[in-house]
Amino acid sequence: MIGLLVAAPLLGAAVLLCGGRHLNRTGHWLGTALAGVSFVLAAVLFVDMLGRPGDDRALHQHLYSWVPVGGFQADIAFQLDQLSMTFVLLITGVGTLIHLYSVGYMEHDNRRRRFFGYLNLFLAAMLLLVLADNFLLLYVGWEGVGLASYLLIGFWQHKPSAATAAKKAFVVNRVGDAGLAIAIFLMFTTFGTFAFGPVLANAEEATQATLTGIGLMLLLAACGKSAQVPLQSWLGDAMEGPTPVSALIHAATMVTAGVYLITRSGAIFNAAPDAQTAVVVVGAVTLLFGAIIGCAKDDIKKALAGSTMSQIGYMVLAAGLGPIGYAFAIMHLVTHGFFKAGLFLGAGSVMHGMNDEVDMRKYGGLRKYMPVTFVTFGLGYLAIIGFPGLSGFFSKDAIIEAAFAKGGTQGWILGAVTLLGAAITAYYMTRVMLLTFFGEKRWQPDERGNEPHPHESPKTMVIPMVVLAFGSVFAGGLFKFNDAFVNWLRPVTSFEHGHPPIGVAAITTLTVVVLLIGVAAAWLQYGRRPVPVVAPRGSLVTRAARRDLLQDDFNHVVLVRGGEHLTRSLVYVDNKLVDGAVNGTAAAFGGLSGRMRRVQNGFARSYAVSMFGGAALLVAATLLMRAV
Amino acid sequence: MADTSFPLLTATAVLPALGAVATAAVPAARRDAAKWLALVVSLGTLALAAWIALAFDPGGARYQLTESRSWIADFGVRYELGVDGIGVAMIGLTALLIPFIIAAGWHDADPLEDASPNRRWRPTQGFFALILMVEAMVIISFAATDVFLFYIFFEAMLIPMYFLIGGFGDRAHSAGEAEGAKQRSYAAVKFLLYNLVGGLVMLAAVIGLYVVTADQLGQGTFSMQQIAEARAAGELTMATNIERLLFLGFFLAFAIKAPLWPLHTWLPNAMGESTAPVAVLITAVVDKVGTFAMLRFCLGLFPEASAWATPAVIALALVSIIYGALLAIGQRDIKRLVAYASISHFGFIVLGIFAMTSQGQGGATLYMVFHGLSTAALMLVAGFLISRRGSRLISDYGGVQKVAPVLAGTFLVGGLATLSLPGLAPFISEFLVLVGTFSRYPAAGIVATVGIVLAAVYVLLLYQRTMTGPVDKPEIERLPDLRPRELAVVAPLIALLIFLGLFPKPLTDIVNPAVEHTLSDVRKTDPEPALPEVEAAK
Amino acid sequence: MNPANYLYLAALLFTIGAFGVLIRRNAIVVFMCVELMLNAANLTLVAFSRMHGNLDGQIMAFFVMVVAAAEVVVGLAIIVMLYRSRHSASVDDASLMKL
Amino acid sequence: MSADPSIQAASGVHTLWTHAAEAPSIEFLQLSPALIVLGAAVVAVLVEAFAPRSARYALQVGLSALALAGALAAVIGLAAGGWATEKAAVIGIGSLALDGPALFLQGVILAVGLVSVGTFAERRLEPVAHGARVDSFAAQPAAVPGGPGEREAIKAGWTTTEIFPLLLFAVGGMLLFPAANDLLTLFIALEVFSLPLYLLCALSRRRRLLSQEAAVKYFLLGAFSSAFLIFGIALLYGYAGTVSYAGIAAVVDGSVENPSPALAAAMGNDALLLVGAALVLMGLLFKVGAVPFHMWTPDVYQGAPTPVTGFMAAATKVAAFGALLRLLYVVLPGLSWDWRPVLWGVAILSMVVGAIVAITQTDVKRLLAYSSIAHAGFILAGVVAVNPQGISSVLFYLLAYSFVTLGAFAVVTLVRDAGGEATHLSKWAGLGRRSPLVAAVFAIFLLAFAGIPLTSGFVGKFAVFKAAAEGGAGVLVVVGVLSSAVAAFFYLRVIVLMFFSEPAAEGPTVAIPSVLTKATIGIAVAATLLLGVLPQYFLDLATQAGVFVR
Repeated sequence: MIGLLVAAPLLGAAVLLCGGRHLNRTGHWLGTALAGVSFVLAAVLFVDMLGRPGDDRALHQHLYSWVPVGGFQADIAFQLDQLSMTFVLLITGVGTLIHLYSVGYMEHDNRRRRFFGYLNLFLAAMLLLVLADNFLLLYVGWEGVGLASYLLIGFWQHKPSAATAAKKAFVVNRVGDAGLAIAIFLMFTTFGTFAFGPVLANAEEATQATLTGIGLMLLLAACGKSAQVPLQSWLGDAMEGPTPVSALIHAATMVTAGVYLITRSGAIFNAAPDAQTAVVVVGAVTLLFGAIIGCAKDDIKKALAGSTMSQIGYMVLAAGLGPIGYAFAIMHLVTHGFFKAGLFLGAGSVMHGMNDEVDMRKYGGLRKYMPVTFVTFGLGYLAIIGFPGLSGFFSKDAIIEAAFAKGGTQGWILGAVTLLGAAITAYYMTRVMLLTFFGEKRWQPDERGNEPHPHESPKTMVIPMVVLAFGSVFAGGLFKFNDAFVNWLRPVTSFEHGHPPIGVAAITTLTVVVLLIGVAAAWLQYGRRPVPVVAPRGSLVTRAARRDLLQDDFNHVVLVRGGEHLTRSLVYVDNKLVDGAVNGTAAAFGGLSGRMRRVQNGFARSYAVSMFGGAALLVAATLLMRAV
Repeated sequence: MADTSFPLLTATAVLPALGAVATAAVPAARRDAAKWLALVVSLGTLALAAWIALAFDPGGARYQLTESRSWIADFGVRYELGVDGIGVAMIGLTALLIPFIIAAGWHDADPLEDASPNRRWRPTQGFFALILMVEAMVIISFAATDVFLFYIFFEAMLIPMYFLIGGFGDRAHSAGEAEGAKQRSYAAVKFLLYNLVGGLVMLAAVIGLYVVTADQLGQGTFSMQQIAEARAAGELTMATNIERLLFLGFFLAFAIKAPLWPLHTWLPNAMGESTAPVAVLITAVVDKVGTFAMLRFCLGLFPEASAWATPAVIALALVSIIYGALLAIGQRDIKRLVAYASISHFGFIVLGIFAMTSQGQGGATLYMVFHGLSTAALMLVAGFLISRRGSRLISDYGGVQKVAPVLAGTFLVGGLATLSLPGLAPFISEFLVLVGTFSRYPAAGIVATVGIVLAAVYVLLLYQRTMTGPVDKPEIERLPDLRPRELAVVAPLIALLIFLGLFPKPLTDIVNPAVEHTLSDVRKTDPEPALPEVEAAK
Repeated sequence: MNPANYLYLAALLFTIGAFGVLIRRNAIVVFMCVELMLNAANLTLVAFSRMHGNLDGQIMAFFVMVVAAAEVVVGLAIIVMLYRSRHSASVDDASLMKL
Repeated sequence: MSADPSIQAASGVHTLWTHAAEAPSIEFLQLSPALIVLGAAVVAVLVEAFAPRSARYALQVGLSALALAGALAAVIGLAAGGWATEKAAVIGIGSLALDGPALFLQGVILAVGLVSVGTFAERRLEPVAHGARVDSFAAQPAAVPGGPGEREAIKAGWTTTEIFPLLLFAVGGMLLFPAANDLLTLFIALEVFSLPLYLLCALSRRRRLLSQEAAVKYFLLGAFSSAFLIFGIALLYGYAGTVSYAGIAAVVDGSVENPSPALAAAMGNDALLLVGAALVLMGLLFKVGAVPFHMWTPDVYQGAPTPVTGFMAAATKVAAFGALLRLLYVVLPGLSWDWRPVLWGVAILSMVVGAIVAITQTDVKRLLAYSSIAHAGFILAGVVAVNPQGISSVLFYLLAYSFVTLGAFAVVTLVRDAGGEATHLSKWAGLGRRSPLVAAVFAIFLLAFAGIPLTSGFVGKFAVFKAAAEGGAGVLVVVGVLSSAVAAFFYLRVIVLMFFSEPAAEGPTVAIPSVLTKATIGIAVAATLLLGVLPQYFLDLATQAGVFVR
């Protein structure tokens, strides 16, 4: 049953990728259908799970022994508990919607079949990731989604930028994967196994150092996958991929895998405070980092990418808070899944109508041309800035409270950071909103003279946007309603109430205030006066932010250039030194030979001399031997 | 179970040998007959190898299907064959890959259209006969349990390989036909001399081994069993220094064959200049004899010395992993890139062997098999690509994916296998090697893990530069996609990579007992986990 | 009797012969120097034969003479042939083959 | 020192004298091999003298072949009759040994000689001159090269059938050389086989100047070395008072009972022994072509007619090493502490110099000459092992090596251009593409020289190195393998040239030989592979044969 969840999309991928051209017409529907199938399955399982009391809701399925070598016993086995269930629903649900959306979005791409194949592959891998019952199988899904993301980012391979972005994403992720691998090594050498059950159950028994080590390595993995500082650089470029991909993989699901990993290994982090602190720091830094970038980008998708980064920063931070945060992290993850996916789909719809123009400075006043997109996007916008009553409000507010509840100076700092983040979020999202839908039209005919004719997108694209909009409006309230979500997750993530130093009400009001400030600031800058089509030079900070706060340039200079120099010099060394030594020896023998053969000068008498000398030597040697 | 009445191993080696003779004897005009004959023979060999795998009982004796005849009594040399799980795996790999190599090289040795005298030298018959000859010799050396017998074929296989490398290069050489010929013969000579030097040093060690056994057991012997028994019975005890010298003698030869840094420089030349199928033959089959021999002979004959040398060997292996990967990143030539990648992978294999854990050595054995498959897939597709464009330079490609999607796709899968993506077979072996290494030498394990990141870099760089981007070269626009024959070569390899990636158990079941034996040879056991009771609880 | 003096003489002759071979160019002379060396050997043989009081040495000396004669036949034949084709009997002229 | 010599004469009157007094019995049966060959040689001379020119070729070839075959049969018969092992004895008035090594090597020499008759008699390689098929020997050796006399002779289609008696004499001497059991016989045998070789070297049909030069060099240096040899013999005689191996051996290890005062006095003086031994060694090392007595080898090998070179390279080494072995193992074992280090040095020098200098050679025959020097070094490694394995391994090596050499030079005779044999390596470029079979055969021989497994060369090399290692000469083994690695390089160079390089525009052609040369090459290939794959029988043979009679 659980296996089928993974099998369905996997089958789809196999058929679509190996199947020939004759699938071109029907392929996309097949893919969508199979995604739907796994969603239905998930729903059935969910209902079935609700039927059982909280503590024995987890399902286990052992398929077969995978790699048995000595003490190393890796199995293909699944575990479906509340945490996995949450993800499964999110993945299959949003996934199905985005499949549907892509049917329209990719209509004019002659490689649509393959696109759906990749999407199905991604679903399979992502489901495997969240359903695995041991870290090795999780690792498989982990790299599987990496592969899918690589294929989809680089889907338009004829664009060098896309190809480069794809490679960058995979390599950066590989760094994280290496972390996960090392974490698994440590688990194996410590516990002799890497299955969730025994490892998490016995986490406390391991030494502090080991746990910290494992924790940090897991964090590294999470940073890679969830685009957290310092491994965040790939996410911005990843926007080269088709927009549905950005929505599904780089907003709703894959990038949140890091949060899943940390939450899943909560037992380890709980026992390793140092590692936890590291998690919190990473989260805090990233949520500001992403937010700042989000403010500076004129590319609508890049702006949303920055916001994704920052929102995941919230989740990671929450997950770093321990039992008081896990549930909220996941909750925010789900709500974010809805509204961020919605926002991306909206952006996609806008681009669809604007000849794939991404520069917001060339939009403006679009609310008249694409009303549905405007509304859905707007709801998503309200949700993400945490407008009271919408889902983002509940989840983010909870996280801010938990941050304060961390207690001590740490608590205050974290609280302040989260609040500041909320303000900036409000600012840049408002900016996006204003630039895109308000003001007067700023687009001109492009160099080829064809002027974009903004229009509403086809049904297949609109429906998903609407559905997601509903999600972004109501999900939060639903979850918050007498702590339904927290209680649902409690058996897995063990929840305890945090006690913020100042009243909950106070925090809520604070949140609303900062949010209003952010909106106001944005309106002052972009709402009142016309927006220049060409970006002004901007302050130093702005320019830095536009360049991802120079972090990319750092990578470029230090890693890329440095690496090139290293490899080039190594190639030189290999040819000249290592190989040169070999050829040199050969040459040396040749020269020696050339010199030695001169003795053979053709004169019989000199031969006689050598014989005579030889005889003398022989005699001398023999006598000498006797002498000594 | 193991039917010893019929000399199965001998038959498996003799069949291709006879096939080689027959193929060579096919008259010049009947070129295709020779090809088909060779293919059929290789398939027959594969069938025999399958029979071996079936006849082999994982739970049975260490060496099975044994044969033993007196050969050169004066040197105490016996014709002794026998396989353990590792041997079965390696013979299986060899017998499996040869048909693909033959099919992939179907047209590599066809005479060129214009029969000008200097081009006349492409005897198809010879090409396939040599391949079969190599197969026969490789199989014998995998099955030999007599050191001298092994040595003979270990050395002898250099000759056919030498002719394969030097005699049959790519049709259109980037640097022109004449220059190409020069480079080829340089590569061939380098290959042969390099390996011959190693082999000769090993010869000295082999003689030394004889002398040691002779003056301790009265009669010199090369039989693994006899030596093992004598050791067990305490009749044979090597002086520490002697054992170390002999170990070094053997190890040098295997390290050159494997090849291990800094003895690797022959491989890029050899693989770069030879045709893709031959390159596969080198790296996927012949070089495996080196690593296999480390596992069987270095560890089996000189356990103490192996333990003594382990730190140095592991250091070399690590250097190979990182160094090979970095150089692969820096290559401009597709085949040389794959060659350096192989150097990196051989580093992993050696690392696993000398980690002296069941995961490490089991992983190393699987690695030998899986690396064979993955490199075959990648290199053969690369060969198809090169044969289309007539250039090995990466810079001559770009955007292939647009005109030849299937080719690009298979190439990508081969690449992903090379960077050992989970779900594909190589991942399992690489992870096992890493775990096995880490559990005994954590630092080494971590350093080696860097290798998997670098692997991603060189594979994806290669794919990006050749397959993606705009099609801006006229030659590329006319590039045809994979032909049925080529697809028939690649598809099964990919299928195998996926299947073994998901279900390697049949292989591990065969290999594990053999690895346990090897570990007991060196008197090592896996390190216990820090919290053994968890293990127990599980 | 004490053969020392004869030995000294023989050694002297031998050395003279040897050096003759090394320094003289004319093939005939070189060859005669070789003969001189042989005769030095003969002298030694005879002296020792006398010392040991058995005849082996002397008999051998006869053999050596015979052999020397045979060598002369072969040698002169070769040298004459060389002289005919080169109009010189210098050993150094015959140095086409070298290295 | 007593004053009266007559007394000593009475007591000390010695072998030759006394034997001569009572007419000695000659063991004709046991001597038959040598007798047959030498007898045939005499008959052959008579044929030269009286048979009509037209009939000589047939007669000579038949006679030589018959004689050598008969002698070979006799050797085999003797060996089968147990003369190699339990019936081994000293025969011919103590001047010859009839034992395993002697018979084994005689067998090899006869086989080589028999095969060489084929190459000597080959008449299909040279272009037909004035309607007469001719062999590769000078039409009229006495005539001036290119002079009228030569032209006359060529016109008349004369051929030098004297080569066959010369060959027979040489073989006869070589048969005696390894069997010689006293220094006198050693010296005589040496000269008996050297003198004909000097002449044979001078008889080339093409490039006669080189041929003559080779002869002169070989002759002068050979005479020079035999002068040293005989002087050494004289000193040894002075030391031991006898020339018989057994006698000298007895004196050396001081096991002679009540020595005469003179002998006692001489025995006191080791210098005689040591210098004498050294000089005798030098004489033999010259014949095997060991460094530093090797310098004649390249020139002579290059200049001599190729069939002669092949015969010489193979048979001379066999004979000389046989004599060397007997001398060291029978006469001077008591002295081994003195000569082993020396021979170590010589062996190492030979291996290294031979291998290294060969790298840059450009002429096939010179290349093979240098390789033969290196091989002399390898064999010496087996010689210095001073153990039974040493003997048997050397015997086997000689067997293997001689056939490879014969075959290699036989192939060289086939590759020809307008100027005769095309021995310059550049001419061999691309031979493998023109005539793959010939190239492949030559490649097999080269691989055997290089000691690649599954060829006789490998087994031989392994045998000698193994013996050396067991004899405690590990260093030699290491130097040996390293220098054979260097050696491998130049053998490979030739293979590369033949197979992987473009053929020269006006390259040489491969002449189609008669059955004679074909047989030679065929036998050589067969021997090379047989000894490489199934050497056990011959190793047993060598082991059984590896005992010297004393």
